[in-house]
Amino acid sequence: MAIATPRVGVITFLGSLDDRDALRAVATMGGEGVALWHGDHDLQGVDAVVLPGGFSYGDYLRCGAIAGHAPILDEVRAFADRGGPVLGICNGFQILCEAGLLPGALIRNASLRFICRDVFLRVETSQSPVTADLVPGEVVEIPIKHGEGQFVATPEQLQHIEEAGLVVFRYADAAGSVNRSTNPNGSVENIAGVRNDSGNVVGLMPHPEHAVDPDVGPTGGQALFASLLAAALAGAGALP
Amino acid sequence: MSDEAVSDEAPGQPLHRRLGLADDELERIRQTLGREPRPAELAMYGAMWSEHCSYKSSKIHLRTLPTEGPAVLVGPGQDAGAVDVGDGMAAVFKMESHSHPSAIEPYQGAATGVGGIVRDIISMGARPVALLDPLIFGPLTTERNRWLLSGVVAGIGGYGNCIGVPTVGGEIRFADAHSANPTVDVMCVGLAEADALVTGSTLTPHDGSVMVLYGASTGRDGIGGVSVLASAALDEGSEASRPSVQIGDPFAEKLLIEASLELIECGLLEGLQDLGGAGITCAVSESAARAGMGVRLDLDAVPLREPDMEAFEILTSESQERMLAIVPPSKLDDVRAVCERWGLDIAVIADLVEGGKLTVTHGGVTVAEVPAVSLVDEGPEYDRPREPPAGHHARAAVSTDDPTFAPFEGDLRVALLRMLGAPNVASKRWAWQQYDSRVQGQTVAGPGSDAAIVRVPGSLKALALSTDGKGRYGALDPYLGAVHAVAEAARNVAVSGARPLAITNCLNFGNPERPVVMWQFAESIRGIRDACIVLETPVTGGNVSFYNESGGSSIWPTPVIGMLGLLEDHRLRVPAGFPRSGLAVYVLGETFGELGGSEFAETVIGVVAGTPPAIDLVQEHALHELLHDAARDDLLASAHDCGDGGLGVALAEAAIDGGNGFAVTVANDLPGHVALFSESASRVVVTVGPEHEDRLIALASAHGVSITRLGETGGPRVVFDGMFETTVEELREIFETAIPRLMQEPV
Amino acid sequence: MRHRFEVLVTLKPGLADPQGKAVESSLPALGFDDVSDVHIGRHVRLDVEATSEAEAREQVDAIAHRLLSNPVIEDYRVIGSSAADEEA
Amino acid sequence: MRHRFEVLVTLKPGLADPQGKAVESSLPALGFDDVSDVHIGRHVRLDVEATSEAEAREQVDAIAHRLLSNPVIEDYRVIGSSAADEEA
Ligand SMILES: Nc1ncnc2c1ncn2[C@@H]1O[C@H](COP(=O)(O)OP(=O)(O)O)[C@@H](O)[C@H]1O
Ligand SMILES: [Mg+2]
Repeated sequence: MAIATPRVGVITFLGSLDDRDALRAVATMGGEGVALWHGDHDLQGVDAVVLPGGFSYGDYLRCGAIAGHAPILDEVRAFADRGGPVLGICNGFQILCEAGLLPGALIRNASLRFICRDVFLRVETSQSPVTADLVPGEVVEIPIKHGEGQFVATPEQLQHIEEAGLVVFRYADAAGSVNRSTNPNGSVENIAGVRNDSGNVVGLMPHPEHAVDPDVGPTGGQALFASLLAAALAGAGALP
Repeated sequence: MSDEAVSDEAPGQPLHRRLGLADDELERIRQTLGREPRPAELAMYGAMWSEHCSYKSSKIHLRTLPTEGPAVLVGPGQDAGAVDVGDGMAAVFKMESHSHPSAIEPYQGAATGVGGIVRDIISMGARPVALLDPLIFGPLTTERNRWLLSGVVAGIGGYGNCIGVPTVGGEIRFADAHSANPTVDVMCVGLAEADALVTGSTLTPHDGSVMVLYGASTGRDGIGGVSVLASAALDEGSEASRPSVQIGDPFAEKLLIEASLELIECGLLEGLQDLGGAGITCAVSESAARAGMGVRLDLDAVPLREPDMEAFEILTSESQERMLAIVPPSKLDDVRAVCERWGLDIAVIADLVEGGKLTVTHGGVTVAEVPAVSLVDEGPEYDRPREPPAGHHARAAVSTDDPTFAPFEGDLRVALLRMLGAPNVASKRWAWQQYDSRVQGQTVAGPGSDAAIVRVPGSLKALALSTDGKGRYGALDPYLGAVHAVAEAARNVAVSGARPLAITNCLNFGNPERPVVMWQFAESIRGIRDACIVLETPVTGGNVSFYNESGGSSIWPTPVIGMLGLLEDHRLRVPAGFPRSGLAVYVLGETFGELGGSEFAETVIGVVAGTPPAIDLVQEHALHELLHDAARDDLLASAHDCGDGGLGVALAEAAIDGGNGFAVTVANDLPGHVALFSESASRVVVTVGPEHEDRLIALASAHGVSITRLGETGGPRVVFDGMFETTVEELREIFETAIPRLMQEPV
Repeated sequence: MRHRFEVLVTLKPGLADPQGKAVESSLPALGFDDVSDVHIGRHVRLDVEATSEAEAREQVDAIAHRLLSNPVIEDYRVIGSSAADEEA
Repeated sequence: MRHRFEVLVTLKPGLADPQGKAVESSLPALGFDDVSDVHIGRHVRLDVEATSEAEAREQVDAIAHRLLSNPVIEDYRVIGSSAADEEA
């Protein structure tokens, strides 16, 4: 029997920048990338959705704010409600927070500067479509490149995030230790990525799509995309 | 239009002078038109015949540059040059300065500089794939210079990061002479299918086709920017020119990139032009002149950001993020659909007509009627007087003030550490970490390497890119400064294993009306020419930035060279750092006693004096061939050129970069400090595995390049046998923290 | 009729405010020693065409709530054109 | 005594305002068709310890001019604590 190829949609918003990179990463890892358009009410039957990095609408008002109202977000919300795997990377993470699909918010880095460099992330849970193939405590190396990546949340949200185990990644060092010196942007509790309560929606500031091709960077994103493709194959988001 | 509306500077001057036109230039306009020019016409000529747009002082010199070579597809004269990189692909590249606006508002000045050069690349039909930003500031000891550096770097990042074009390289240098006038150049590189390049000759507009303006609306941005900002020194006028600061809109630029490339890909265009200096006037007249046609331009059709704009304002506004396309009427609806999808407004502002006349109407009244070519190609040209500075010839003979001959009693280890922590040499991570160097996913080597390596998508090939200027050398000898700039840029590309193909440039100078500046300019051109001929890297384009002076003192004459090279297989790229222990360390090339204009002289002795190193271009070329062949045969474990600070600094940088120490013996007849820090040209530090040493030596001798074994890599220690020792960690700490410390930031 | 409003968007108390902190800590070096509690937010000015001021204000309120502020981390308040004239 | 001020920093009229434009053009899709002239600036709140309100305001003015605004492209105005209470 032929093994099905999971179809992963990548949404292009006006101002998305890493959309092609995400499509390429999906293909590199053996999936089929499907380009989706912000103004459409159509996910083209994909098995997973990626909201890519970039500066949607210039991030002029607030990162992700305007894109959070895009027509396609209605479909993403319905897809997520059905349990379909959704991954927001960088600006995509910010959009998911703005749209209320993930808890918390992202504000300017504590340094007030854009930062582009490789970081180490400690995996905090395997209960997510991008970490299902990983073991908590494992460390992956992935680049960050953002000016507004400081994760914040209200005290109540934060308590819930920690108690319900919604943290997916924390900024760490190569050995997996998490402390102030490994925090690149001031994120509360070194949080680099979170999931929703049901676990199928994940957002992270680092860029796994820039960490699958060893010729141009680290390879810590491979396991994440492999997990996402596996989750896509499981078909949770399919219409009944 | 009242005279007052044009400019309130220099009241009492006739209008043409306030628009930057000389009396004989006005006479020339009268002759062309056979009548008195109207005010709007004067504004158009003033903008188009400005130094910035017409190159009137530089043209006769620029013409002497070599522009042809087997790889050149498009030479100077277009929005950007293009070279063949094989497999039907063309690399398009160009550099431009935005120094004057950056001195007034560093963030927006630098940001809009990025925007402008990116649109040049788009207008060639190429997708922008890389940015590089060579910068020169005054010393970081003053608050203003720190503010300028912070603002410029933030502006370049703020714009480049937001449009999804990686910033992969550049340089930052510091010199007193650039305090009042920082130098802010930006280079953009794009890729296109060679047969889809948009040039005057690939697309032909037809009678009846229309001109479509798309992107941002037109406001009073940079009105007179052309004549005021770029053609007059900053002292006068900088207060007055403030309201015309332009605010960049990178989001709009990103949409312009996508929409423009889609318009070209769908075959909807007969021409494409960016709007830069001289705004609509320049774009419309150049398109018309190029097509050999006339244009009827209706200013009432131009979408305005502010009400009540005068004709001359609309004509010369430099509002950012606008493009002009020539479209046959039958394709107009398709063009509109593409632009709308990308959220861009479009307006049909002109028709192409037979003949060569550019007719402009506003409010139903004809405000201008001039031959389009007269604006574009018939501007004045000057052979301005040139004169070497007093004492130049005396210095060219063996100079007694040459630091090479000054005795040095100091500690060599301390000298090395001071140079690694000197702002010119120290790591610029503080700056480039603020740039997205990864987006598009093709960056094999980004900032921090000798040349940036950017893959050509879908192939094993990669572009090798470097920008270099040699301010100190140029200040002492502009000819040698220019030769070294070309040679170093090519060497940076060659050490990566790539073959240098062609250059672009940005020529940063003072006031061309000063004979000394004009002499510096001519000498620099001569240097670029000589170097480009021997190194086989033709000039495909460039930009001239004059009037970088304040209070009568000019910046150092600084041609900045943007080199583009090709690496046939990116997997063969050679890194700069020592990758592991147990490698043999060699230096290629010979070391002479040459401390004139060196980093050692400036940082350790405290002088910028002497004669810059001599350079044998044939030897330099042989070195590049050797590096290419050695990389092709996979012999090299690392290669790093000797630049500022000579052999000592090159070894230290390679150790820091690779995280491996070394033990070497630097033995020759020279005094220790000269042996370590002489900046003799055409030298590279390489490492090879023991199994390849014989082959490398044979290859070097086949190429006629001298090769000397210095020692071996390994361990945390850095040992200069018989001189001193230190550790990689000590070097790294100083190299990496120097700039943050100077910026007074926590390290 | 056209009504002009200003919307002031401020960070909820207790949240990290890196910009405010940066400004605050740079003040002493400039000779301002007596300044505290600096917070940076957004100012939005907009015109609304509506038949009554009340109706216009309702729209502004909706816009401020849905788009101009992020209720997770920000509060906002609307100043009508009249209040906007109370300038120093 | 402690005085609270608010400073509103706005782009000089006539300059391009990409932020305002981006917000303005996103509003129709959200069902707000009657909004125009959207401009985005900064809002700064700060407390000053001074013996008199006049003295405090003088300081705020200096801070706004030197640090909070970029006089090349921005204007600012200061709202005293009293005006700040006039909230909707
Ligand atoms: N402004 C900048 N932007 C991007 N990269 C920079 C900048 N300044 C320096 N770099 C990077 O730092 C490295 C060292 O620069 P430099 O010392 O000028 O190199 P070299 O001496 O080899 O020409 C290079 O990789 C360069 O691209
Ligand atoms: Mg180099």
